Amino acid sequence: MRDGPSRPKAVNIVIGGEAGQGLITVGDILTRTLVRAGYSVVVTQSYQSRIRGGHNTFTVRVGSEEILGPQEPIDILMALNMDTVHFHQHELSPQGTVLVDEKWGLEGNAIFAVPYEELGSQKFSGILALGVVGAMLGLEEERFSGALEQFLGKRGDQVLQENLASLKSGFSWMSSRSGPMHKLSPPRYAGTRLTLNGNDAIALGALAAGMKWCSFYPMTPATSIAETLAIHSQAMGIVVEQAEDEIAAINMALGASFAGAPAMVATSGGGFALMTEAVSLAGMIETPLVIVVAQRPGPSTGLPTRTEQSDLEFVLHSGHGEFPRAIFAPGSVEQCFHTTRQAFELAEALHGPVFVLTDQFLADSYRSVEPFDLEQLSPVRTCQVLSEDTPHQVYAITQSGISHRLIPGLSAQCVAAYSAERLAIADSDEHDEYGHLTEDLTIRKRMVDKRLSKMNEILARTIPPEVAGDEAADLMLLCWGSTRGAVWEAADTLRSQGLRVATMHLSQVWPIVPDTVLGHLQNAREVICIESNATGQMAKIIRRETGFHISKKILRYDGLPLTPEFVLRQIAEV
Amino acid sequence: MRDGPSRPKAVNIVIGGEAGQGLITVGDILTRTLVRAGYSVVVTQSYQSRIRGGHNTFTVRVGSEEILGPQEPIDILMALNMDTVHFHQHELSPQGTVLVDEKWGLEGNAIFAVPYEELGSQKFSGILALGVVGAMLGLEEERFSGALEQFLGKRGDQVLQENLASLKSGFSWMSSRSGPMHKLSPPRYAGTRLTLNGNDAIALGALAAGMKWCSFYPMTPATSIAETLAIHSQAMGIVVEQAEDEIAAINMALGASFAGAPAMVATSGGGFALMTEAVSLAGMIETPLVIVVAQRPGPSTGLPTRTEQSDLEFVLHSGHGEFPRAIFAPGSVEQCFHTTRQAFELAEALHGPVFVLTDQFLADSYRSVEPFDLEQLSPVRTCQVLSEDTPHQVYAITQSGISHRLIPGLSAQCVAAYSAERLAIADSDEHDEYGHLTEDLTIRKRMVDKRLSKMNEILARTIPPEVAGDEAADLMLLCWGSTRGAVWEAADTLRSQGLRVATMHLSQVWPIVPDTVLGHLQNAREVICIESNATGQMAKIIRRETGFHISKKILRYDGLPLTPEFVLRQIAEV
Amino acid sequence: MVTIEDYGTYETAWCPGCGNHSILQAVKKALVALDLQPSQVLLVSGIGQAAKAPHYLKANVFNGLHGRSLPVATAAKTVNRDLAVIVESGDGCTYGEGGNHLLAAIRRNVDVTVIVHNNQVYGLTKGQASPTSGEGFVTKAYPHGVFSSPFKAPLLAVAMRAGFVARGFSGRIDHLAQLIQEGVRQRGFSLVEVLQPCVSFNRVNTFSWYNQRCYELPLTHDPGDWENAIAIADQWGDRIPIGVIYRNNRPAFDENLVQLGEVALVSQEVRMDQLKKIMMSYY
Amino acid sequence: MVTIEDYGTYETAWCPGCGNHSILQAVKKALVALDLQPSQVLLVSGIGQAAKAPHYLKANVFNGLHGRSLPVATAAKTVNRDLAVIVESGDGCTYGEGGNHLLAAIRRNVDVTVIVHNNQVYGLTKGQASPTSGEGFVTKAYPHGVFSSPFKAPLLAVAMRAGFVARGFSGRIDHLAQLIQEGVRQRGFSLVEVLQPCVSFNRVNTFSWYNQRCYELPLTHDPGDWENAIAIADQWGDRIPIGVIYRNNRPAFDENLVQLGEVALVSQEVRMDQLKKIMMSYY
Ligand SMILES: Cc1ncc(C[n+]2csc(CCOP(=O)(O)OP(=O)(O)O)c2C)c(N)n1
Ligand SMILES: Cc1ncc(C[n+]2csc(CCOP(=O)(O)OP(=O)(O)O)c2C)c(N)n1
Ligand code: SF4
Ligand code: SF4
Ligand SMILES: [Mg+2]
Ligand SMILES: [Mg+2]
Repeated sequence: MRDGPSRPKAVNIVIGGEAGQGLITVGDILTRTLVRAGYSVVVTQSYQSRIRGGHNTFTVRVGSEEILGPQEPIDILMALNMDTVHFHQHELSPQGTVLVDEKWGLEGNAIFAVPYEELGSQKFSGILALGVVGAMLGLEEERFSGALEQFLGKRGDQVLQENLASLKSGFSWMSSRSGPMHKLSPPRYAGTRLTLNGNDAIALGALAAGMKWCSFYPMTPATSIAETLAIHSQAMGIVVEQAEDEIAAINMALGASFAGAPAMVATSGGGFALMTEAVSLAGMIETPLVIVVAQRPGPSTGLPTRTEQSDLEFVLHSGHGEFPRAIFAPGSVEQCFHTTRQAFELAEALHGPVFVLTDQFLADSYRSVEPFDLEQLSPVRTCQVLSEDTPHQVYAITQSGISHRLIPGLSAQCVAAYSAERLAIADSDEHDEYGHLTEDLTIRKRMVDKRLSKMNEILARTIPPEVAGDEAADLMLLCWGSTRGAVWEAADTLRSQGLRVATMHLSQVWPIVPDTVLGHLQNAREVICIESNATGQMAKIIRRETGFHISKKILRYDGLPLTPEFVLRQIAEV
Repeated sequence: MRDGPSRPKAVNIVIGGEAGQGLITVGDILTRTLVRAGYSVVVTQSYQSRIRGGHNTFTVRVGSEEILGPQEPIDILMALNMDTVHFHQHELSPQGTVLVDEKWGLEGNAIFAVPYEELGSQKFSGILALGVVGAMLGLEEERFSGALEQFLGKRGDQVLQENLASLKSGFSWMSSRSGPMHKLSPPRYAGTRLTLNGNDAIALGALAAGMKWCSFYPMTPATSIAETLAIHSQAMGIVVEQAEDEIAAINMALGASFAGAPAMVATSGGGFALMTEAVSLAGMIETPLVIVVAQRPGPSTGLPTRTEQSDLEFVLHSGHGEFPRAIFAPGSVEQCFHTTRQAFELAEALHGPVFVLTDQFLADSYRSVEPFDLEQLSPVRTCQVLSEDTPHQVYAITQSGISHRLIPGLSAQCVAAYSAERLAIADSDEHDEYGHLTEDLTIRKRMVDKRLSKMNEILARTIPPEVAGDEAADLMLLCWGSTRGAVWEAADTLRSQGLRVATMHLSQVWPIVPDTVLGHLQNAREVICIESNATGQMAKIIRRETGFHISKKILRYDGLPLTPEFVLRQIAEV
Repeated sequence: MVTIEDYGTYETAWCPGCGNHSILQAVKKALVALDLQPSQVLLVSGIGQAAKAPHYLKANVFNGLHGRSLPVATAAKTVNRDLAVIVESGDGCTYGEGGNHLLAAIRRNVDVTVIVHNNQVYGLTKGQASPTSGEGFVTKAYPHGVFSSPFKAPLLAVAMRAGFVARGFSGRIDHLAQLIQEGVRQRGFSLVEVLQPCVSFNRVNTFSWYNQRCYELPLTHDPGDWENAIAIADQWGDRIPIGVIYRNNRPAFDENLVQLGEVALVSQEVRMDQLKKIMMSYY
Repeated sequence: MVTIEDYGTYETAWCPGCGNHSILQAVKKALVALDLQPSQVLLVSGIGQAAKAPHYLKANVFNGLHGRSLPVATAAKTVNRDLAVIVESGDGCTYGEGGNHLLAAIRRNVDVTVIVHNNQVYGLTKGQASPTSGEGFVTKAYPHGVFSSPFKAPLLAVAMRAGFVARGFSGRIDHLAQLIQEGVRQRGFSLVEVLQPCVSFNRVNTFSWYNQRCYELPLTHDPGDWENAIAIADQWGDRIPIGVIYRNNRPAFDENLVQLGEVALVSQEVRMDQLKKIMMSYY
């Protein structure tokens, strides 16, 4: 356990405007610049389900120390339109600044009017503002221009030059006016840091695991996982296919996996619902499969571009009949990478479906991430274990429940003597050890036992909860998945107020290993379960699995991510 | 609570043979004859997933007292082929008789050879055997010929006459040879009894509720529900439509219900999996829908014609996001009728999805059933509550969470002043009170609260568990759904052995109302949960909802129904 | 007399310049021309940009699941034949996720009119290929361009002898309104595919791309001639025909259901007397 | 040289007299004629009587979900192009539940051969109507007979310009085996629809019903002529054409995937060196 300090000092920058005003471009460049400069960031993207108009924000919280979660009070509000001022003015921190266009004629304490027209074209007000903010933060201009070049390089020289000029113009205007109003301390970290969001990291984790097939049907907030993989498909020599629907996507993935290619699907709640029949199939034919479910608020279409953690119970019980599974729920961008990799390993080891449960907040949240040590990682191998002695029975009944996979048609490089008898047979019906359909009810029972006994292997590999803070605490904050950062920082704040607080985060939410959880919960005087849903799904699972009843819950389900401030407000209430 | 006697005296008749040998016809006529004669029956059908060949049985357990569950030892084995003798000989009761064809040349203690060829054509050996068995049971021949006429009447006179002749021939041969070897006591009940299986009763329950639309995609063991409804569709003026797939089936049903027709779908595990996206839709748009899930062993295609109770958790958590639901799990054919009716009422009251969870055993299990008192029942009305004052807001936020439905286009007979403003709007996105799409996150939270608060109405209406037997018992047997009869009879046997035994049956498995369950469980010295699945799903739910941990379980998952004998054997072990 | 004002005016979430605005206009014009009250109309849609359309006029609305509007419309129409049931959704929704329901609806000849906003792209999810995307259309998932052959829904519908098959263009509002009107009047399944520019994600099939290619079928075109309709429906490229391509007089789905009476099924009393007889038949 | 014995003989769960027995024979004959080893063949099926077929010969087998064999086959073929991938399933499976995947597979032109055992009924579930059931076919759910128009898969496949479209009859085993062979040889999507009597549930379309109507397409028939193929594929009734109806030379799905090399994807090493570069591009 480690002792937590109070919340790290950070500057919270919100870029607000209409869809289509380019705020993502500005946000991306700002983020990448800060990360490259060695700062720690947590990005929160909040957008509507439309392509133009409406109101979106891109929030970059930046600090020189490591920061983990989002923050509510706004230090710098970059308003690309007047609505933004209107919507967010009341969220300003005491020292907050609102960047507005001089032309709007706004006045007030925090208002900081910039003469965009004077400084350059209106068209570039986003980039101009970026220059202004860069100077406010006390950073060097070159840092931004580098990122801008990388970002806009491919759009041609003219565009780049215009943008660079705007950037410079904003920078010098601000520098000439006053000193840095929100100066960042020098960053604590030096080495190379990558700018990755949760979905990027899932894609990289899959590639590191040796994924060769990803099929998908577009669905926010999962789409970018497959699209990122597609961008790298040529270089990696993998196949990413947009399917006609989610049912096709998952059945394709099972076909690929059966044929020997580590495979993945990525979707969100409604699309996942359509996949549940095949989840059960994966359980029955014992075929490895990684299923990423990126959650958004339900039921049904719900709020397609917002965040929630309300599909835990659904994923846990998805598919008819009974079969083992595992569910990861990464709490950071690094964990997105690692748990996705582990998901492939586990799927291959247990011959069945393994889930990665993420959500819109984490999917879109850029962070500064140390490069992963790829040398230490080796990809999953589907056919390495085949040998002369490999039994012919694909579903041989073993002590562990785990048999030997056979891969259809795989030739000499895997199996020297691939005999005509050693065929890969998969059947969704109950089957015998060879994989052929059977109606023998004695075999049925043995096959159920075999499949379920694989749970032991999963249990043995389950990631224990991450517990931090005071032992025998007055208060234990329990969380899972993407809310880790918010909870961790809330705990730090509580500690700084003198409370003895512990935190527990589950990055693997199934199975629950009571031994690794119960002691910690019992040690705390009080436990609060914190979740982004309305019914406290994890609390229910904990009670079912351990008998420990958590009656106090902090639940958020308005579509916005949990923040430390939200947690603290609620704790004050409970 | 009632005191249970030991198991009722009964004769257990097994008809065995290949698919296509007509054993279902023989079984049906036997069953109907016995029911009409006033006997109580429990039928168990066991068949393979093929149309010809293989090995099937049709088992009729018959008693003069009320019997509730199946029985393992066979009193009369009607072997239509030699395999049947082979497969079931060891299951004979001490006084058991095996009816075989003289030609097979079999000998042995229990063997009772009938000269079928001598008595009539080989083609009618099933009916000949029926005559023999009728005489063995000491029944009058006319009882059988009446049922035969009803059954074969439509096939033409010639067929009927030949069958009647065979029946007579078998009857007189047996009567001339010996007295009734398995004589039934006179039946206790006089009045009219119907011969219904679980699926028949579900269909009738739906009709009694005023169901007007049923869409389905064929899937064993649910198909016969829709097909039974279709047979009556002309008389009842309802629509039954075979859909292109299960996704269409449930979306059709939602369309019909939205437009004002009480609607139902019926399917099994894999088909239900495909429906889960729309289950969530029903929750979101608050549209009544009854969903019958007839369980069979999974995962995946599993054993398509066998029985299991392994979809409880799946159904309970099906659909992404969070919304209220209720799940009935009838324990008898009568309960199939009543819970299905109630499901329609509840769906209409709560504006959302309600489930009826049955299984192959109950679906196919014929019983003797008292006619339902239809006069006492009134069908669901979708538009009775509309009036001048009905608010325009379909999703008006109310205390109970329940708003007023509006039905598109419904004219004067329902609403006098159906104004242009009073339109029925449903949206799978989060919506405002009028039903229109919204991205307002304050409304979002209020809508979640509104929807979830409907749970109170459901809780208030939940059927309490049926508890029977000794108070403060040494042993409490907990069960749900179709296993009721087996558990009830096992308890009776245990009591006759001097144990103080109580039983609890849940015919509504969601929500669990802790107050109605916990006390009973705590009163017993020991609780055993009995389920037809491999993981003890109900025990898990009970722990989650009440904190009560049931560690002792009797679980059957080989595809066969739970029997009292199975339960007793296992109790001896645990 | 219904007027266009009866259908209201709403703010939309569509991009300026999007073809959807014009399609919305055409739908309203058609409804007015058909003299239908908003309460007589049920608009069913799936999910996508096009599928938002029903929120932007006054009518009964079922905005359901992506790809699943046809089953909803089928049942709603059947239980209440007094409603005019119109489906509006995108090419992805209707031809992609919902392809199986399109086949079934054509076979049933269910009396609904399906207006497919065909922008040859997935708009709402930001630019993925749709079944109608042209070969070579570049997306993130297909950096070398799409290679599945584009789905010609009108051709498929003609081949399957759908009740009514037409194509319109959002750039010809009155012509389109006329097609929608005829579609709604048709007693049976009507497909009205509408070419619709997406200014944000389809830089290939732009307004002018369509405008240059679309030609109205001449008056001499006989929609009853199946062989010819096949050839017309197959046309795509330099010239794209718009107008009524094919129609026939197959009975509509609900006309086959003998149990449906004069009064809409939803308004009929439940026949409890019949039920008693049915129950007793199990004696 | 592969012999028919290499494919083994198994007991089946089919009814005596069922057309499936002959189709099984034809498949084996075709595989032998193609000189394929059992280990080179992957048979993919859904659920139904037809879908049991892969269990009755020696080969790699994926007997998956009802309606979902095509997506499985698509991916398996793509990751291992060395496999001969053949789908066998029923009319209900392929045209009913699986209709959307049929459309997509044709558009992708994925290099698999789909043998549809078309008995115009749902056999395994005991006699419900299938998409190909004739108008008026009486089932429990349609006491007045089916009224949806029967699905003509070959017509649809020709209209969509599938790679290879053929129809066979289980009563002509050698002719059928020849069609299957040609289908497997075709580099692209091949539909081989097989008319198959179901003695238990289809009393209309019996062996002799088919036998009387089926005629082999003459040698003069040009499968490259699309217009004519449309007319042939549309034929149904007194005369039913069997043979290769249509074919073309569109590149197969996997041929469009530039990243697929000589060696099957499943056997390729993971490019960890490339991954490092990719990761660092996020700097
Ligand atoms: C089951 C499911 N899968 C995926 C999605 C995500 N989704 C929403 S709209 C859409 C595509 C829309 O394309 P189209 O139907 O052409 O409509 P457009 O936006 O172009 O008008 C997708 C894939 C969803 N809502 N539901
Ligand atoms: C999702 C799903 N729905 C329904 C079923 C039930 N089912 C099994 S086979 C079958 C129909 C089979 O018909 P067809 O494909 O024509 O094959 P046949 O038995 O006639 O050869 C159905 C509906 C299923 N297994 N899975
Ligand atoms: S993204 Fe395309 S389809 Fe959607 S509103 Fe904008 S222009 Fe129209
Ligand atoms: S039911 Fe029909 S399709 Fe199935 S095996 Fe029997 S004859 Fe063949
Ligand atoms: Mg589109
Ligand atoms: Mg069939």
